[in-house]
Amino acid sequence: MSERPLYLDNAATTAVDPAVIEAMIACLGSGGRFENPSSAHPGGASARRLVEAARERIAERVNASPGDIVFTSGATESNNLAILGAFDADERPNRHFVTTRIEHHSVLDTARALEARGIDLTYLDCDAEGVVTPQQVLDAVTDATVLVSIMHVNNEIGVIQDIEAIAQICATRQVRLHVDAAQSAGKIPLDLGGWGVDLCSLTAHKAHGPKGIGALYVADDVVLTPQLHGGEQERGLRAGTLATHQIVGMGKTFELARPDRDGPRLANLRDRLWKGLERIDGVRLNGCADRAAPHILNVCFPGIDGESLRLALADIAVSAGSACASDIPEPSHVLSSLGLSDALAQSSLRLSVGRFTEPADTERAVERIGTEVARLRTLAAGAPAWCSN
Amino acid sequence: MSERPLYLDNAATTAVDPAVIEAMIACLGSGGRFENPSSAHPGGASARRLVEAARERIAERVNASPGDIVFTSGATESNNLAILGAFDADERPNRHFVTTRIEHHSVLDTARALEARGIDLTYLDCDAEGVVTPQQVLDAVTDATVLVSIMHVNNEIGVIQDIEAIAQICATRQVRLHVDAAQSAGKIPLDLGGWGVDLCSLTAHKAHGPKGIGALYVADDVVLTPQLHGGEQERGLRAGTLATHQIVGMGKTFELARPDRDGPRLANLRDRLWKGLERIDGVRLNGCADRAAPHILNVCFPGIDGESLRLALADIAVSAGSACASDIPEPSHVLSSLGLSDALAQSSLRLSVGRFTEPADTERAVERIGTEVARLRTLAAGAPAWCSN
Amino acid sequence: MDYSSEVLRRFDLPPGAGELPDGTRGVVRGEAEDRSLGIWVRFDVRVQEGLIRAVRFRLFGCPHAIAAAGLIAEGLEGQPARSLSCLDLRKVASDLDLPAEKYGKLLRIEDALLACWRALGAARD
Amino acid sequence: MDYSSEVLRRFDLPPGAGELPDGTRGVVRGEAEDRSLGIWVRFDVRVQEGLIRAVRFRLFGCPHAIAAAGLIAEGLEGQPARSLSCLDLRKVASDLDLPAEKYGKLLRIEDALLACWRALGAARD
Ligand SMILES: Cc1ncc(COP(=O)(O)O)c(C=O)c1O
Ligand SMILES: Cc1ncc(COP(=O)(O)O)c(C=O)c1O
Repeated sequence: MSERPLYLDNAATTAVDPAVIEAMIACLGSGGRFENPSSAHPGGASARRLVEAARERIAERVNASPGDIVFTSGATESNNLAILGAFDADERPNRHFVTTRIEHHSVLDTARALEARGIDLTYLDCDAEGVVTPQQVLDAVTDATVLVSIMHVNNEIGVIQDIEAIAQICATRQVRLHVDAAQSAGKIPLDLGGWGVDLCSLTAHKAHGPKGIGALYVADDVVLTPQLHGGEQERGLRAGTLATHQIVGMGKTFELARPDRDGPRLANLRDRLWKGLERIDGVRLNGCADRAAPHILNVCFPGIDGESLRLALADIAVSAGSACASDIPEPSHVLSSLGLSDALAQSSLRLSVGRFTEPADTERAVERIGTEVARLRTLAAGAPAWCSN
Repeated sequence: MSERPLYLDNAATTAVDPAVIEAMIACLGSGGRFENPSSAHPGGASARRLVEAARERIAERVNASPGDIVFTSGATESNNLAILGAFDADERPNRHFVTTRIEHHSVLDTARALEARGIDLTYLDCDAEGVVTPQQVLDAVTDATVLVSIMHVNNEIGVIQDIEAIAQICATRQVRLHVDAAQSAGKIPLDLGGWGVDLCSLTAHKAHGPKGIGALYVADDVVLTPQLHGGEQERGLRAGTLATHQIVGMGKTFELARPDRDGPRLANLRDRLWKGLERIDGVRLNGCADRAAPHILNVCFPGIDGESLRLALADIAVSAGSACASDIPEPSHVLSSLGLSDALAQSSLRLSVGRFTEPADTERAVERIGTEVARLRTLAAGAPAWCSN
Repeated sequence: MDYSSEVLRRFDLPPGAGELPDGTRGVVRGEAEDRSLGIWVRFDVRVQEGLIRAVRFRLFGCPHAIAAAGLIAEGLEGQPARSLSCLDLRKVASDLDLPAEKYGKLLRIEDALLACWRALGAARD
Repeated sequence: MDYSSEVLRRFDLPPGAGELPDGTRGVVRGEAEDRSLGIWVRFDVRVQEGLIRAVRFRLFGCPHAIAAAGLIAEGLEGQPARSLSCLDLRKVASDLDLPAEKYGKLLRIEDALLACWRALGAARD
């Protein structure tokens, strides 16, 4: 069978768009703009112009000024730089950090690093659908709060938080807001300037760009302490030779990323998946249908052992929780926060669509999943109720 | 004139080898291995195998085990991780760091960050040729020394330090040694295992690989505290989605990097440059002819204003000091350490050759430099002696 | 998780999965479960003239458990009934190349077969 | 460093660079330097019948200084001798679009021309 492989793991990473690949190649070899963008010679200056053009495109797509965009190696680094950088720059003795329990590990682990330094933490819980309310943020903020960090789109369940309302509250309380928008670009409009977000993490590889390049949006008046020492690149905020091909690739990625056009298309594919899977007995949607990112669907199949479910579907690229999970994943901290038991968390799958997903892919996936779920349910016929809870 | 541009700035960065570009492209698009190497599905596993194969190639080239190689975003990050990571992992109250005055900014700025935390520092001076002796290291090390950090090849003057002898001394004194080998790969053999180096920073883009990818060699028994939080990638030492195309590109780069074959060829090109420039009146070599990396030549033209020299040669890609220098560079800290006056440091040029440099390029460069130096010297005929000192 | 080819084969097509018609002569049923390990298993065994003629199972659990139940079921057919009480778990673990953290589930599978054995005794009594 | 096109043009082909034959009638020489600014400049000026007939210069310094000396030299030719003592530096700076940190060097160039002016006075006396 030479069917093309079924790839429904676009929230983990995406195939790079051909136009992006082309733009990257033009910055690699002898014939292209391979020079160091910091070099004074004409080749260096040309590379620098490409970098600045990419910065402008990215800024434009998120309603920011080019000068607010600092390139990093990805959203993980951006999250670290935003949070550690903000705390290192604030010398008050009592400092407080507010975040949620459903952030990506790169925020949660950084929070833990802050805790180890004696910084006060508040973790906001989400409700059973994964939503954190602006009121919760308002209640949590104190005079000592340095930063609130809340993700835009959750990478496991696709829930969109109301960043605009949360930003308003942070502004009223004069507290900085950091947003992890790794999953947003191209799917949900980002209006960083309009919303009044202070810091925002971006990455290219979730939106058909290259892995290993990201950016941190740093609003004009935000002071950060750099976390990587060694050069005056990126306003002194991020040392290291600028990777022209990566930056240009990210620029092209954001140029191509059009929520107005792509969002509805992705949502349609996601809905096709859900329409098909919904027919399976007992299946449940993890997340919030009213605040759902267009590309992510997280579904629970009660009564199926998670490891067996994963092995049965091992040939199709779907994900159990996040991609960084190890072989037998810990039950996802996000699904646990929704109130799912370990077993139900384990028997959940994330399906995520992208630019290269075809309607036919959704049908094949529904069929394969339906077949395997039925097979494993038959095998477990007669099992006690706890197997489905 | 459609002559190909003259590029003699390979110590700043290099054009990516076509074979490397090809290997990278195969990891980008839909038809290739674009999946997340941490994903459990077969595509993820295939990407993971490519990553591990690249790790093996790199390890092989530096005489290390694959498990000792941690991928980073470049030598800047590797230097930060090695130094900050070693100090964060050591809880003694009095701690001491030994480095030299001629390190790259990513080491020196990190040293400054340690100083700000109250850590004791010793900066070793080099001699007038840029050499730091093993004896100096021995004299500097104390019972409190956590780490010694010494670069292999200096990026401005190309001097090779005797890492083997320095490693022996560090081993005797039971002090860890970190080596910044950003400039070495493909030009000088690296025998990390044999020499007994503990930590070593590598980068791809100085050896005809992509920018934005590097590695830190971490010997088996070295304990480091990670500096980037958020995922179990890279033995927990470096979070963030692995950039397959970048890693595979670095693997290919190191596979192609052959000091035995490339070193003599580069040295020959460098010698042609020197033979030509040597004829210019008063010209001086910065560095040490006996301990010279094959690809770097640093030359001083007394009696020429540095800024005018740079503008006169603005059309050819050479470098005044390091690439991260701004428009009117501070006099290079390396050249100052050799004892050069600010004026002489400013009237120095670094020429660096690479795989794509042709003998004809060296001749063109010699001619252009000779012409401009003569022109500016004529313009300044009669100037007082201080203009040449 | 890496799976041995034997586990993969038996997971894809678990031989012996199913039930034996309820109330058939000589059929006994044995069940075991461990919620903390995430396993439930039930065997139907038909014994005639002291020999195990058929073994079927239902199972909720991981691929290793499914493969182990299948392997054991297959191996028991044609054996004397007392085999139900003296499984060679070590051999099962090694045939399937089971990781150590899965041994607990083997013990629950053994429990279910012991329950069959006891049921058989009860039927005889 | 960004250079204005005027600086670039004059740097590439500095008009007026050179010397006037020593001892020629009406030729005076004026020199100035500032080591801390990294500039040395020397003008040879030939004056006949109160008019500046020729200006040549030698200079060690940055591209802006070279361009400024060339522009000034060119502008002085044909002017009355007293122009040596009343340069419009503001205009030079604006014609060349000089960055502020380069103004100090302009003052040294002015010094060298003032030295010529004084030498001229001494020659007349
Ligand atoms: C919400 C979220 N934040 C951060 C990251 C980390 O991004 P990167 O892979 O660019 O480091 C991811 C994906 O891995 C993500 O989904
Ligand atoms: C000696 C040395 N160390 C470190 C670096 C930094 O390397 P990277 O550009 O990979 O961050 C460079 C080059 O910029 C270098 O020459």
